[in-house]
Amino acid sequence: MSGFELLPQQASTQAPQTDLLYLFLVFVSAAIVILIVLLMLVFSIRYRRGSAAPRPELRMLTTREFEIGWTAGALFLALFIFGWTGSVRLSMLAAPENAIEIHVQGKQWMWKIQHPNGIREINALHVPVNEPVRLIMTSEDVIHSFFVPAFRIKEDVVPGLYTQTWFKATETGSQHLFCTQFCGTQHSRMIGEIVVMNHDDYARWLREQPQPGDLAAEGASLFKALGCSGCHIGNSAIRAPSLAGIYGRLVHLSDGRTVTMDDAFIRDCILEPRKNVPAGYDPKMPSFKGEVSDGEILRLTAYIRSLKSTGPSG
Amino acid sequence: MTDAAIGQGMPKAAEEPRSYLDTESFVSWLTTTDHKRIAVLYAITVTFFFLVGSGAMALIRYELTSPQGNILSDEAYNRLFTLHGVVMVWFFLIPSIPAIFGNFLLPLMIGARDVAFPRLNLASWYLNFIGGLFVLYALLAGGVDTGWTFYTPLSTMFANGNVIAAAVGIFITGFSSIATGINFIATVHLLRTEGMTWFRLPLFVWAMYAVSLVFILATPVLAITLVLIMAERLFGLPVFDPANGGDPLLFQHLFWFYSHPAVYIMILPAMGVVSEVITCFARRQVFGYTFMVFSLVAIAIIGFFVWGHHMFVSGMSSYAGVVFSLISFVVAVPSAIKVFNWTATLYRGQISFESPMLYALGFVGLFTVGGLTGLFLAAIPVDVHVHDTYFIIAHFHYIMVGGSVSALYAALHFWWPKVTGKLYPENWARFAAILMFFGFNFTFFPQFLVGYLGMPRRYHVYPPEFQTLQVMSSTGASVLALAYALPIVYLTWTLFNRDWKAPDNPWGATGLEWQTSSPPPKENFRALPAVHSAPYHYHETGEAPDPRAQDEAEQ
Amino acid sequence: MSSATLSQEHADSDLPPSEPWSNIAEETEAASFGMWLFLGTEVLFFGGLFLSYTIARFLYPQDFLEAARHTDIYLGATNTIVLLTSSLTMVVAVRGADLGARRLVWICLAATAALGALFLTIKGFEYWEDIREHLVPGRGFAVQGFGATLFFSLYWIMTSVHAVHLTVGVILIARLAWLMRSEPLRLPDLPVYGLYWHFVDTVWIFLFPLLYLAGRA
Amino acid sequence: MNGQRSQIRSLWVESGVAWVALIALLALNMALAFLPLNGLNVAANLFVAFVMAAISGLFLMGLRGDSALVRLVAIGSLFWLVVMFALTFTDYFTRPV
Repeated sequence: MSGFELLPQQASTQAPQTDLLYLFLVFVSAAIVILIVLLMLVFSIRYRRGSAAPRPELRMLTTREFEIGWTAGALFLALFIFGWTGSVRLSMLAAPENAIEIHVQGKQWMWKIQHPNGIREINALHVPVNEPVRLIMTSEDVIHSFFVPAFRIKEDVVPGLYTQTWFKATETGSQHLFCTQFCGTQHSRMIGEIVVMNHDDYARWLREQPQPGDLAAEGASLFKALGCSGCHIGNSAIRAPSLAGIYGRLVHLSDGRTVTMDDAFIRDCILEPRKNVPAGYDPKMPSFKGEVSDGEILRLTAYIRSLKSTGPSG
Repeated sequence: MTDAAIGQGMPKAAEEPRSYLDTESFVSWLTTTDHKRIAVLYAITVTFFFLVGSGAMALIRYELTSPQGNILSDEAYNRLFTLHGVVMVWFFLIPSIPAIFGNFLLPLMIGARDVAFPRLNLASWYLNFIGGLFVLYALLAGGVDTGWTFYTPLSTMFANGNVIAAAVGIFITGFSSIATGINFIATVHLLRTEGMTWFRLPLFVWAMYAVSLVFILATPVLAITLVLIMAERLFGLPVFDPANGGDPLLFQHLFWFYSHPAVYIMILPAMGVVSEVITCFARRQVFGYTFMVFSLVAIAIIGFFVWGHHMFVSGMSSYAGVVFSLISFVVAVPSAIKVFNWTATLYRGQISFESPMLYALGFVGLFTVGGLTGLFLAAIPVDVHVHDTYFIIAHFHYIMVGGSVSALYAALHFWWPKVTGKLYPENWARFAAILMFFGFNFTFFPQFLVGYLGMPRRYHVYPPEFQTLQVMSSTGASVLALAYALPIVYLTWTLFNRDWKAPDNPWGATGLEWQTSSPPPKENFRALPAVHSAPYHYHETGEAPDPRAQDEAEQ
Repeated sequence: MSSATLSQEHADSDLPPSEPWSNIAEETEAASFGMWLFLGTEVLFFGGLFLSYTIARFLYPQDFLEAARHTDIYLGATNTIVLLTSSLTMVVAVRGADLGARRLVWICLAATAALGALFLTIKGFEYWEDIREHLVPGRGFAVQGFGATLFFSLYWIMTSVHAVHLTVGVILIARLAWLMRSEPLRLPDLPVYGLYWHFVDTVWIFLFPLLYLAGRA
Repeated sequence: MNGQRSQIRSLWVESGVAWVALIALLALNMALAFLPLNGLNVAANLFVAFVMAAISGLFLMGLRGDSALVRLVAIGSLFWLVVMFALTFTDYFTRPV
């Protein structure tokens, strides 16, 4: 590749939208810079010291009119660009419903990727072309940032928080993945590649991966091993909320808040049960802080998500 | 009116007034409460830190000529850019114009004998110096590898370097900023000479006033944030640590509450300098004085409301992001007003092109580019792509280096005769100014391109397709280094040469600082001047330059 | 300054202002204004702490308040009374100077410094108790939950930052009390010390309900 | 000297009134903290603290008789504090839980 391309490859649905805004801003900026530089040049030459150009006095009123004029003009332009960019941002926020859900974990200095069927990758992510992919990301240590220039997406990967972004790749091929939040010694080596494949290749790739048993099944065995099933099954002696069919629903808490049962909330409940007590229950659950890893939380979450309203079996 | 004629208007006694530079002893310098001497002390330390920061930058640019990262180790590179950031932000840019030229000129421009609290002023220099020693110690004793932003939990739980010493140094130097801010505000409020009403203040004074507001309202938040970092790292008292339930984004809110306004600490003084220089060499009253004043104050105030645009991709709520985006677009308006007004000031002027003017015109161009690329960063979808890439690096260097450092050099050349009583070789100065403009663009424009192509900042190992632009940038940096070094050489040389004695008012400028001797006497004015007119009374209609000093009564 | 001439109270009006002021009234006004600016700075300095407190409380409402019950409300309340009383002696000292009552001024200043020292002593005793009860986040921390950790982190940081301010005040005011036995009464700095002291007390007025009264209902 | 003595007495009385008010408000605040106010305790406590701070500011620190400039400084710093809280909370209030 030569170094003289001005735009990176447009390989996602977000890319052309971002580039359109970018080019518009380049155009506006260039126009303003040229205007200013041209005016300065013309004034500098015409009104150089000792030149014969006439210099009658400026009227106060003219000054005022000019000031109000360009203040209003600048404000209008700024608000116009804000309106446009703001609406583009809001329209791109939510991932489509049918998106493939990929879990990303940042760790000094590598990217750990988990596919919904349990396949794991390190520093690489294989995705099919023309399908939306939602990334649910967290970090094990410091803040990282997931940046794919060709997709024009970037989102920090923050410890203790789930952040999200999504993309829909439009070109097959391999793209850079960079960590853009400085994360320590080997920050510049925390890179990877996104491999976008057509559907057949992707299916073949999936088949070729060792099948590790899917996340939800692993989560189910953890659910028993950690003793969660002792309380969270419908007929247990200790009264704890049943988790069947609860994922994605609204939960009422004893302090009056209502929250959606999602990945971040499940994580919170496991690590900090006393912060989020469901209405009508006692704060009896112990904290699993320090006992479960982020990876295990991922599997537990996958299990809870997989539960239909019939309730956990055995 | 010529220089000599202006000289007649002054109460000039037969005997030459003693200059503030006439030194009794070395100790008298270290215990001085004279604002002019303190300015010189600051000039020495700031220059020293500029050289330290530039040295780090030279190594960084050298390393980046090769994509394999094979010249410096990972650690060395990380420590160097942290050092470059910390030193350049807190020990060069922030004290540069306010503490050197603000200190020197503010009392002179408003017709006062000194700042309001001279001993506090000296204390501020010592605080800055001691803070600098801590940072240098941190550098020698292992270095710091967190970046100048000290993001948690990296800085508190993971980094190996000497974070505490650096944080202590910045904490201490923060109080020097606060002391300067308090001093300037009190001075402007209480010590204006007779007739110096608020709307007769030169714009440089207004800029110092605005920047002081930022000093006293933003710096304490940085101080407390550093205290929290130290508590977390040293005593294990977590506030931001996610492993203990803390929120690392809270750190970013607090940090940028200071550090975004800190950008305005760096640019507002530059705007003040450029307003003085352009009016003087265009022989023109500044276009739209009141709008210039209000836009300075508006930038200082609205600048506090926009910090969230550093956090669009941080995991902050996207709706908060939209709010911050809106305010960030609004803060562009007063900056635009200033650019238009500087340009319009040239209209119907009597423009000459001495070196300060060349630096100032360069400033307007570079600041315009820097300001406009700021719009890209306020536009969230574009910011998502360019955040933490070289685009950002290029943007803020256009503001801080193209803007502030150009203005610093403009100020240096403009007021050098007043500060030292010496002139300098004008053609060398013009050459340096032009070289700087081209060297700067050569260095930083390629970084816009490589940034949009996706090269992240703080990478020393990078994909080979970015090498061409990085090498261009490093080449430009060596030109730029030459352009920065040149004035330091010839200006220092004039100090030791008797032939370059400067007249009191070499540019025929109207400000009060030019109506006293060069260099000024210890007490600034033999008798305090009274002010009779607005600043920049250069010429109203005249075909020839016809300046009237501020302390000259109307005929 | 020659203290021989200035030891008489009537010489006050002759006190030379220091550069760049032309008279002592201006200098006094300026000193107060400068201190007010500094206090504005301090508002934002403590503001960062109050913001951190508010966010932590917002994130973990239950744990946070439960942890707050572990602080010693009796010692906290006693200390509040001690500080409010020191404010009283301070304001009498500052205004007493205008009345020319030298004995009153230096005795009240000494009392202010003594009350400040008493506060610090009580606070030190309270810290000692807190450590004995394992209320320091880290190994062996006695209270469960993220909110509790954050509460006690902030408790230690906020109270010790306040205590540092108070220590500075005690030292400066003790010195001032000593000087005031002979210095001119209309010292331009005197109201400045008063402003600082009242401000530090006012910070405590907010710390007390946030750290000691929270979660008691 | 008699005039001075009565002036000193009225100084103690004036300042003492402020002190008594502060102590009374402290007692009130402690009582409010233990009442079951349904989560409004913190609001009540902070309101009383603000009243106490106002007494301290107006009567002890002398804001009552100070110039407009000084009052502007006091109000300005509080305004910036409000800005810091308000804009930070635009994030926390709208974050997805």
